[in-house]
Amino acid sequence: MALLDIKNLSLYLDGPGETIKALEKVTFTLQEGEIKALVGESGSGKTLVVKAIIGALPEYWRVKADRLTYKGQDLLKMNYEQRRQIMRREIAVVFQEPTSSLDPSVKLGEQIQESIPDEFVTKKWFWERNKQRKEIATGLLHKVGIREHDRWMNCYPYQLPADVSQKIMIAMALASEPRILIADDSTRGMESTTKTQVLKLLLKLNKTKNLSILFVSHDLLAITTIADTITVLYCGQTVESGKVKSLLKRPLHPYTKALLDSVPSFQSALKTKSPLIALSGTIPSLQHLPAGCRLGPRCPNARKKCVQVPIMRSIQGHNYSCHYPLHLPKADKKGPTDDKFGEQDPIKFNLINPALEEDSADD
Amino acid sequence: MSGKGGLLHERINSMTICGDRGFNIGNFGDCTSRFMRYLCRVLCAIFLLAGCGKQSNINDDAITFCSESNPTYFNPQLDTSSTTADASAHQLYDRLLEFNPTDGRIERGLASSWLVSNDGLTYTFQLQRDVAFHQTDYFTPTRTFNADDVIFSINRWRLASHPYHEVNGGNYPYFDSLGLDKTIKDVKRINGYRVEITLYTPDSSFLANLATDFSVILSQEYAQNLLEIGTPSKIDYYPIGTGPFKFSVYKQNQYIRYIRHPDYFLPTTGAEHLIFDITPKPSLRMAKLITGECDAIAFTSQSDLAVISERDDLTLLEKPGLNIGFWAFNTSKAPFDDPKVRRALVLAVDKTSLLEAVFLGQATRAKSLIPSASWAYQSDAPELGYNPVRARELLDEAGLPDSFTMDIWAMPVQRAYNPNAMKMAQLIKSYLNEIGITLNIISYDWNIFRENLTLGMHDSVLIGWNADNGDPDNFYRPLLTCDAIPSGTNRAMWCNKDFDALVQQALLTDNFEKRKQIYKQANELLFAQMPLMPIAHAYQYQALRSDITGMEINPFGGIGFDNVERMP
Amino acid sequence: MIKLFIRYINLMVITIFALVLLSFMLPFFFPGDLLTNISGITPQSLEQRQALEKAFALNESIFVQFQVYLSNLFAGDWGVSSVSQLNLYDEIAYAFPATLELMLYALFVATFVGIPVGFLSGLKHHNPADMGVVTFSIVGYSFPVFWLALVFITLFCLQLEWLPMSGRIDLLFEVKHITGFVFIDIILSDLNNTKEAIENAFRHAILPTLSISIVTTCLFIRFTRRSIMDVMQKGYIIAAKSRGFTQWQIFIKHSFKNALIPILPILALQISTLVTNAMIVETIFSWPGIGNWLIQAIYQQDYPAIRAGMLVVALFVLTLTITLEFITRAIDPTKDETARAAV
Amino acid sequence: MQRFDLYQEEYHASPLENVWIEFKRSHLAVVGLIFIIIFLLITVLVPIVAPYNPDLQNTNALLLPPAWEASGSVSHLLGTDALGRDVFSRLLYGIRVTLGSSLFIVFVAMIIGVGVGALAGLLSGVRSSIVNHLFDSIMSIPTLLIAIIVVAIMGTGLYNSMFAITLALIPQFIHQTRSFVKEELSKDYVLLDKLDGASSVRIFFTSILPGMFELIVIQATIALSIAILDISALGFLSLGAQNPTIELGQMLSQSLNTAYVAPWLIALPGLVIFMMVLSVNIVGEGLRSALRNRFKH
Repeated sequence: MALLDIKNLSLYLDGPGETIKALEKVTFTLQEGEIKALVGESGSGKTLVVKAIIGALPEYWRVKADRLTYKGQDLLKMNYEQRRQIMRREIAVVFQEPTSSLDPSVKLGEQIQESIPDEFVTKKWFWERNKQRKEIATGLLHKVGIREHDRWMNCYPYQLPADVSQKIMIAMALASEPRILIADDSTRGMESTTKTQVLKLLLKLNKTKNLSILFVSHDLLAITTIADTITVLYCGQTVESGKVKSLLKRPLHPYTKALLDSVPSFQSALKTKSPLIALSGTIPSLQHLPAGCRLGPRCPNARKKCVQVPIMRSIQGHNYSCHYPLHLPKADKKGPTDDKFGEQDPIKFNLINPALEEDSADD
Repeated sequence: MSGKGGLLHERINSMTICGDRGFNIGNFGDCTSRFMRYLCRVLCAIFLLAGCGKQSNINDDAITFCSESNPTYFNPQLDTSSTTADASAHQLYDRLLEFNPTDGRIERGLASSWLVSNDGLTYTFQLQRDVAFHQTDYFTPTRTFNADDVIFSINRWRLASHPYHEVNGGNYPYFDSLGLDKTIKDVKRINGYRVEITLYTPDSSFLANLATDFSVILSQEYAQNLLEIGTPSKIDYYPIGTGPFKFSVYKQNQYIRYIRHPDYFLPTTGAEHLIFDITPKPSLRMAKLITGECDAIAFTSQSDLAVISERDDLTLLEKPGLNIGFWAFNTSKAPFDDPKVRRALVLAVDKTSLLEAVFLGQATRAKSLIPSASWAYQSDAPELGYNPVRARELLDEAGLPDSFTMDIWAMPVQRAYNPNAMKMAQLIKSYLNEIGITLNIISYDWNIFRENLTLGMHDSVLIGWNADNGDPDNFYRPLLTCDAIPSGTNRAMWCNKDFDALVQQALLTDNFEKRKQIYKQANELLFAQMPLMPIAHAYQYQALRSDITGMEINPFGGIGFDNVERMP
Repeated sequence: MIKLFIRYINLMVITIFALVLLSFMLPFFFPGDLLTNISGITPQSLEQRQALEKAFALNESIFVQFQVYLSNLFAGDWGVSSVSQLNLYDEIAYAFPATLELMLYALFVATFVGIPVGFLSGLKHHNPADMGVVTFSIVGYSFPVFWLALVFITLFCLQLEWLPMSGRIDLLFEVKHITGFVFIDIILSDLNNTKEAIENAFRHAILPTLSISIVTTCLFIRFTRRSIMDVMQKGYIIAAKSRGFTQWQIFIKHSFKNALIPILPILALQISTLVTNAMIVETIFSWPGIGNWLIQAIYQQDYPAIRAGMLVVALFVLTLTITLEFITRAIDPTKDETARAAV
Repeated sequence: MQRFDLYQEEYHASPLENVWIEFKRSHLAVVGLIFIIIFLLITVLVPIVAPYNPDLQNTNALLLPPAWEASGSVSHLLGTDALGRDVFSRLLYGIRVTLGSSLFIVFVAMIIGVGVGALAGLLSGVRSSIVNHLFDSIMSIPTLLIAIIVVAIMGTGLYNSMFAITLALIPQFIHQTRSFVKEELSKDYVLLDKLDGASSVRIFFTSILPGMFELIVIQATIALSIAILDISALGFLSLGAQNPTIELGQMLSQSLNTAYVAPWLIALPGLVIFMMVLSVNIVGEGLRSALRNRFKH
């Protein structure tokens, strides 16, 4: 049964005079042992989703969701104490900037030992307990691949390089042996070498500990190497979600297509000097979100109908919410599109990626 | 957390909150968090506990008197200011003769009896026996009071050659102003308890001068000890006398402590401890009287008199004062040496408004120096009215420039004869403005004020004089004779030969009528020259708490606490 | 750590030297006769004047005079007050502890009321109690201290007659001056009624402490509240919350220390305003402190006293402020030590 | 603010406008601002506004209680003092002296403080550190002490006390400006100017000074409230303004003599000082929070 089940999660901000819908009907589920990726450009509200799950939203946000459950318990209905217990043992979070998530005035060793729940420390006398805590902490550090643990243990956060602090964050998250690890863009701004180390570490943890990971990022390369399923967010709306392979092979939503095309390494057969593909326009700011499908103004094949919010439909677990999805078999397209303006060929997406063309053929 | 809080809550309500003022704890209930509420309760509990009950004096046989400034010495011979007199004259010392506070007659003091020769030149005094000096931690007397002490005390200020004459400055303002050292020919010791004083010329006010606060009797043995140790100046800072109280400790600007002299030769009902709490500001003294921190205060301000008479826990003693408040012009400085200018200044100021604003009507209008309480009072003395136009004319005649500036010195301390010199100065300033004279008001700390006055740095000064004996000579000689200028009591720096002659002549006869005639001529001379503008003879007041008895106003000077005690 | 210590020591030495130099130069600026301003004794005769001039090396060069001044300073011979001819060293030794005592009470109240209330209102910054605290703190620190003292006197001393209004203790108790701190002196000078004496001294101390501590407490509240609210938004607090620590754990382990460190230097600066307020309030409650003494000295134009008093108070305030700064820099791990020792 | 224009042009308020929007949000601050404007108007227009000449002594109306008391008269709105002078006009003149001198002090201290602070900030090296240490240590000398020294040297008087308080306020400006300039110098946009060959003076005036505007305004409001308190405190101790000048602190100390007969004479000057300082603090507080969260939107 789904570990984390989120349906129609919406976040309202009552600004002066009008309420802004930061998130609109976000739906996804996280299964046991699964690595799910949450993709979206920065400002698409993915950090807000994470904050909604762990309950760290500032007061002025209003959360409304049909279902926001963790192992069947509805997170919204829980009081503060129960939610804290879950956060303590079941869910762990690794935030974006590692350095700002560590307390500058406390030594690292203490912070790690502090995050070890008391249940793990079994010894009777307090000095023994301290020694045991130290051992567990060093074990954690070794697990995340930090060799000279003594050196890092008694230095202060401002003396740490970025990757070491990121690893330490992960170690602290793992201290309570959680069921879910939420990594909020933890590889942002890292060189590729350290990034691959972190990703390999996450993959290893997932495999060995059956730890389900919610990996939030806008770095497609990292996602394709590690994630099982993927959900694409745009301005707070779930645009498309499904298995990574099927999405890569045949993106249905124009935005996912544009996202995939924007990564040159996916375009293995790029001719020299050919223009790189990028979606025109920018992400609208929170106050001026377009009505209906929020990609509207920027979408190459937007129509009048796109003004209404498209409903989420799915084909064998690959769901999308767009009135005019890309190269679907004709029948599906005609059915839902009782387009009064008569038949219109779907605009061939002129920059189809030939490499993907062949794969779809043998699907 | 709330358990403990709740418990404390009940305990506060059940606790009998002192006095009937119920204190509603309820309104503190709105602090929301438990910890906040607990904090509020603890805070108000501390505050309430501390606020318990009115000020209760633990040490009951102690009297606290709020005096107005620091005494310069503990020996009135050296200083005429009433602060020094209050702090020492009647507390620490005794005099050969005493004044009866009610009718002013001369009574016996340390001298049990005295004899005046018919030619008025020789006075013989029979002294009291077994009068003990103070026994303190800095001196233990071996013998009781005898003639040597009298001779020592008088010769100290009389003979310049006396070893103790130059000690602590060597000027004795009161005696110098009266020229007593010139009138006394010799002081002889007849036997252990008899002294004979011979004068050059008869002086009808000599006995009265011996009874004033300034002629105190010091201990010759103590002086001898100090001379041997080599610290003679300690005699005026660590005093030894025969008075009802012994000196204990003095902290400048803060307090003076006295302890009762156990074997004082007169029966007294005074308290065991006497404390002078030095509080310069009159409003602060008044506040301390109300809260009971002081049992009696010095020089209440005029505006508070009404408040005191309303309150039942305070009483107010009142007596017509033997004093004179005046505005003296420095006649040694131009243009104030010209009588026309002085008369113009007097004409320019409306005396009635000064009386109302500063004395609030509690003073009699002064025509000349002598107050109505004295037998030499001249009711029909001439007086200048308020006539600014005439004043301006006089100024133009005297050739004074249109925009003329002068200064007026206002006493910083309060006195019966002028409760608020600063306020009076401001009133005079507005009057002089009308006739084109700008006046700037200058004031210093009291001791520095008097030092600079004796140096004659002032143009004009608002000050006054408290009589020390009932004799009118005590007004004329110290205030306006030439001898009084170096001693600093003649504030007008006015030296007029025929005025001195008149005053001297008045001393020769002790027939009241003849002296009154002579003083009448003196008044006319003063009116013509106008060296100072007499303003008012103020009533003397003494404010004290109702449970204090045995205190009375002594019109002739310092306050005495020998019979003052607290009713249980 | 040692580097920081050395840096602060030389800062302390420079400031002390500057102060001593300033206090040495003052008599030259004071009006009136130089000799009296320095020694306090007005020479009566000519040979006394020569003796004094030789003693203070007035006719030699400035450096020699400064040297003489320094040796006198350390020997404790600070000259004599030109008005009361009393030795200045004893006078200051008598007066200074009283001001220190008043300041300590106010600092005690400010720290143990101001900081906790600041934290509480910062943590719960959206409910009415916080609004109440904010308005109280703004109103609190805009009170002129002398007027507040007068209002307290009229209210508590004159109308309600709950509290006495002047001095440190009722003069009826003969408390010998030993350390200068009234409570210790009461215990040391064995009175027969020690309990009443202590209760009386406590009642005497309430109003002056209240008058000056309100301003400082409100400043403390404002700083701590602002600081704790900034800290609560920080990343590591949200991370700690996400690790499921209780409110209290987070506060004790993380937010308390991080909130206090940035404001300690500012609190240290409040000491100089505290001293100013203490000196003003002393004159109203006639508290026998150095403020009262200095202001009497000004009225009596007693220049040697002003010079000595100024030196003592300035030295005390400076050393205290610099040591507090040093302590905050030493325990503050967030910045590395090589950063300049900016006071 | 929802703007329904077709082109969805993004409306970005200028920083100053943003500060005003944020400042207006707290009504308390606006009320404080109104009070300050009233006080400033009083300071400027007092000769016209005051009903009587403050030194006019009318001896037949001594210690008249204020109008709302039973025996008070409307002619003297707030009654008369011990010398029969109208208290209301004296208060207005008192405001003029206290507020006027405080504003002048803050202005002078700001000019000197910012100048020296900038200088100290710009030139680095041992010299500037010694200078900074000395000035910082002077900052922690209590203002009353500096005032006593100045009064001892130059005598009492309003101008001497103003000089003393300016001396006490300058180090605060110096410290703030120096640390701000030091901070800005390490920033990149200053580096760019340097690379473009701009001299440090030009850098200061073109890039750092505009940025320092808010800091100076906040420091000025703090300094103003301190100045008002200190001027009236010195007046109260009669070390500052002497008799002919009318100053609120000095009026308070004079009213002590008639404390029991006329308690309102004590309350009024103190209340006016309190109102002035309170409104300055409220505006200062409002400004600080406005400047802090103007970037929220």
